Amino acid sequence: MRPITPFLWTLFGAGGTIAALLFPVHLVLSGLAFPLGALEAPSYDVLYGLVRHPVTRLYLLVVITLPLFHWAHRFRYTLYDVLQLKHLYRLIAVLCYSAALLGSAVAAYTVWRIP
Amino acid sequence: MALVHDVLIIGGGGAGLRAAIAAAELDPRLDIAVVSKVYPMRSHTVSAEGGAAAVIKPGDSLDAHAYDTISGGDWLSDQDAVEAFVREAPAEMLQLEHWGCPWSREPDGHVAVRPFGGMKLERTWFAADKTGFHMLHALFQTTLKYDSIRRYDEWFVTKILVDEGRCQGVVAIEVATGRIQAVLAKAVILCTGGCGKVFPYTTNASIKNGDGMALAYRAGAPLKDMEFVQYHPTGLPFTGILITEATRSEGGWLLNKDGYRYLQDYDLGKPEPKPVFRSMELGPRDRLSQAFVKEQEKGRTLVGPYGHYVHLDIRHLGQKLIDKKLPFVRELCLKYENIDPVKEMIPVRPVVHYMMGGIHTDIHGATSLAGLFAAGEVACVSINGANRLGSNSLTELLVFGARAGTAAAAFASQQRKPSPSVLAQAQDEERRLGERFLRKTGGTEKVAALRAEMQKTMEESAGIYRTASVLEEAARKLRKLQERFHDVSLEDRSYTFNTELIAVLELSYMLDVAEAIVHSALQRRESRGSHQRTDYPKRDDTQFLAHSLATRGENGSPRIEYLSVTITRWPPAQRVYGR
Amino acid sequence: MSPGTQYTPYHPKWYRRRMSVWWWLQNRSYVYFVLRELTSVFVGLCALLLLWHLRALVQGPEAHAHFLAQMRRPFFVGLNGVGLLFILFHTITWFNLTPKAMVVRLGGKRVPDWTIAGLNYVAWVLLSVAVAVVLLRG
Amino acid sequence: MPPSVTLAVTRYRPEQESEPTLQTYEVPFRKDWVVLDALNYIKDNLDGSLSFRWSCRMGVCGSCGMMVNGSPKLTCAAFLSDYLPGPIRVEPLNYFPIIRDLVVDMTDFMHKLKKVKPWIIRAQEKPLADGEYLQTPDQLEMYKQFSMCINCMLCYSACPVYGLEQSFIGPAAIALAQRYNLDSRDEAARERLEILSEHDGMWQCTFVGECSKVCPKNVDPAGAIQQLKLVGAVDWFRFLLPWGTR
Ligand SMILES: Cc1cc2nc3c(=O)[nH]c(=O)nc-3n(C[C@H](O)[C@H](O)[C@H](O)COP(=O)(O)OP(=O)(O)OC[C@H]3O[C@@H](n4cnc5c(N)ncnc54)[C@H](O)[C@@H]3O)c2cc1C
Ligand code: SF4
Ligand code: F3S
Ligand code: FES
Repeated sequence: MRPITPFLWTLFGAGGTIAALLFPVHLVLSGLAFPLGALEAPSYDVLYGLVRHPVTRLYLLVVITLPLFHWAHRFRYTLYDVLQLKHLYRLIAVLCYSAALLGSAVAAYTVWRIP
Repeated sequence: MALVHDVLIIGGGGAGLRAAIAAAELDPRLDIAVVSKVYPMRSHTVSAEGGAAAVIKPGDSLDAHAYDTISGGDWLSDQDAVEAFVREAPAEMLQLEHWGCPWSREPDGHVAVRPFGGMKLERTWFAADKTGFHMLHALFQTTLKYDSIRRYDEWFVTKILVDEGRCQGVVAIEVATGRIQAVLAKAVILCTGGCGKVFPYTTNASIKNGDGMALAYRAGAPLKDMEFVQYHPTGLPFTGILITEATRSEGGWLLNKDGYRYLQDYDLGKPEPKPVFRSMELGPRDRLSQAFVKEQEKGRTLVGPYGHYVHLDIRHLGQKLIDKKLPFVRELCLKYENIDPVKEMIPVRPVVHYMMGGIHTDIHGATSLAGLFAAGEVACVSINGANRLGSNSLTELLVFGARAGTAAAAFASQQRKPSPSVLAQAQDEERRLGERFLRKTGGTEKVAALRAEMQKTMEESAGIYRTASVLEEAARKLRKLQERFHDVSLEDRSYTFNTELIAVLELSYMLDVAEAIVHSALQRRESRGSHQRTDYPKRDDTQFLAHSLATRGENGSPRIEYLSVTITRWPPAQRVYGR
Repeated sequence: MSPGTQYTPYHPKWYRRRMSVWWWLQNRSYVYFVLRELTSVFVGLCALLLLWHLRALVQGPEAHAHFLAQMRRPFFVGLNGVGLLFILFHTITWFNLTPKAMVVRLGGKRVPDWTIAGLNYVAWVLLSVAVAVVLLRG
Repeated sequence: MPPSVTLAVTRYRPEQESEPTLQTYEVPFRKDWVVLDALNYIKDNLDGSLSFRWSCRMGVCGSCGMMVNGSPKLTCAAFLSDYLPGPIRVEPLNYFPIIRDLVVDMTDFMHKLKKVKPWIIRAQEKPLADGEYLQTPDQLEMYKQFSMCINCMLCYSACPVYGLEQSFIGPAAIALAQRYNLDSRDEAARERLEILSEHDGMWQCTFVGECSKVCPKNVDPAGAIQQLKLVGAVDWFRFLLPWGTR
């Protein structure tokens, strides 16, 4: 069987790049500026209209799933190194990537179900 | 229990590794071993900077390389050896290229060459200014692919085993554990490098203690031309760190305290702004070092905390060239001298650099003891004569390393297994080491103190200029030191990585080698190449166109004999530079 | 004892130091490394935040209003604030390290690290402006 | 300038002690002395039984690596004056087993080095008579940096991943593999990629990056490893291509 590590590393890399490029602006706007009223938030209808667009759907899917895999990969190694849990490496790997898979499934389902 | 191999190589420097590969390639069935007191890549070949000479460019010729070598050696070189050397050099260098050595290149992809001191043409191959480093690592990494080469890293050889007039192996200490072990072999090649550490100021590493020379000498093989000690004109004053000759071949100037290119006063040519072959700063090392002493006598050198020095100026070469071709020089100056050669002049003085002499061998690396071979700086074939030209030594490691490897392998194929009777000698050696050092009671002399006295004696007597009275005094002092050595006592009695034990054994080797140097120098009543006698300032071909051979006498002091020089096509003439 | 070293009568005992569980506090660089690795937690949280936001949008105006209200609670404001610091830390370290892995050659010469890192920053600014414009303008 | 400086040096004599201790020595301070000079002063004048390795004293043989105040350094290139007022802590390299005092066991690395096949491998050797393999200065530049490794082991003793998992093949060995991969004369990059992709290979590295920071020769093993990962990742997707081999 081919080891899957290079594939997981690719997801990690892609997710890291997307997070680096796009998360700051999303977090500033949706997480801080809009809720706190620093900037005027777009209305529900505007946003809803936006997410219905196919390009936006694809965008959202990518921007949510890949960073989850970025997390899974990096966090897994952090647990090995910092907490010295190398002996549990199978368990940790299964837990981390399952969590990322679950999140991705929910995201895919949600995007799929947008009317 | 003994370890047994076919070919045993002592030393993992350039010569040793090249020999190992040559033996392995000659016959893959041979069982080859390399014993080295340091990991092979720590060997001193690693620090060679400038380059390695071999004819490759159109316009150059083997004869020209031979002539430069022979005249550079003041006609003491054996010309048959030199001819073999220059002939085989290009293929050896190419071989190293095929093994991955990162030689510097021309824009079209061919190997680049640079000029070097005493050479008439550009023929020095280089890998920036870390030639030795790249050669050694390329060789070492290449040896890894031969499964027939077994290594004993950090094993220190203390004795050569001789039985029935034939060398049958060695006794060595596994440094990490203190285990003393016989390693038997059908043929042994000594590649243990030089002995610069008999002098206080040297470019040589701490591991260059003449081990192999003393081992062979004690086993009855004579040492040849030991009086010829090369001073390199440009070492850093305190550390002796070498500033490569390449600085001068790229166009650096030597300046005295008045900023004057003083070499023009010593029959080395006229100062030109650009470097000229075999002239001024590109003269041979012996002449440049001698000029320094004269300059010092005239009071025209500078004085610092570590004695007299002059300036090496490369500022006019510009940062770009320095960073491209001499990056290591800049790094060394910045790191160890806290000066930037792009903006400042480098303080330099002559320091002991290389031993032209060594174990007497024939053109195949065979010593006078059957089954014992030698190659590299430890050996004297002799191609270097009375003065080695820069960049000939690295090439010599390859050419004569390969020759010795092949010869030893051929010899081994025809021998029976080493006789187990030598194992008794190995047990004696183990007992000797225990009684004399590890379990010794009493004794008051310290290793460091004896070593310092020996080095001082050597600098005062066997330096750039020598004279009978001082050499005689030095011979007496060294005898005295040999006696005091019996009274040496160690603070470290441990078996595990006992570096004091190693140091004391190295000191005993150095004392033997120092005696050989002083006695050979005393007997040679002429001036030739690096051997300058103020009481005999002329070269004397009628008496001394001959190699000196030092054999260990009954009482331990050397006995000196002479052997004629082989002349083929270049009859002795005057050495002319700068004209 | 490492392979290749035989046991001998002189029984040397190679001493092996154990690595402390707190090794990452031993020097500044290690702390920096661990903080860098922990940014992944906030990357994950931020992805979940987007997912939550999306689901709220899909579920209708009330759910969306509820989401916005949640975000105004001090807990989430604090979390998002800390998160932003970590995400920025991630962005900067990520961009600065990219050139190490990506060696780009043009005409045989290696493109200098700062150029590659610089291009990352330019892309970052452009994409951020684009996202902001789309969101603010509708 | 102080007249003297204190060194706290690790001592470990396995025949007598069960674990290492620190011993302090007072040595004269000289402006141009490096830590190695101070150790030699101790060995020659104060305590002949102190053990450590050194050789070239010019930063190229790679034998004098030790921890100086907790960081891996070549002691022949670490000036006393940079650590004033002291005391200066000198310890054996981290993560390696200690043989004695400041001497560590590095046989492990020697095995790893051999494993990555650091020599030129070609399907077809060119006869010597046909001259050199042509290699332009630009092609030389591709791998030059990775060929500067002096095997000093500072990078290993800076890498916590190696500290935690000694089977990790480690920074210098991977950098040397990459040195041959990038050499235009070599044809075995695939073979080495396979070796490095094994369980203890390059994927263990979490890009701590300390290896490159402490490297005295600017080899940048961290860069080599990440570049190899990229190659490995791209290689993984080759099956998607119609002409992919697997
Ligand atoms: C600073 C410097 C720069 C130089 N630059 C140049 C240059 O540019 N061009 C040039 O041509 N030449 C140059 N030289 C000269 C050249 O480098 C040396 O002559 C050459 O490298 C010697 O190589 P070797 O193989 O004979 O010995 P070394 O490389 O010294 O190796 C000796 C080996 O023997 C082993 N050994 C020694 N004693 C024992 C023992 N008792 N037991 C077991 N093993 C032992 C050591 O471990 C080591 O592996 C330079 C020399 C110096 C010092
Ligand atoms: S990569 Fe650098 S630190 Fe590591 S062994 Fe090589 S030279 Fe030393
Ligand atoms: S420090 Fe270690 S984890 Fe990787 S980048 Fe260097 S090898
Ligand atoms: S002594 Fe050689 S690197 Fe320090």
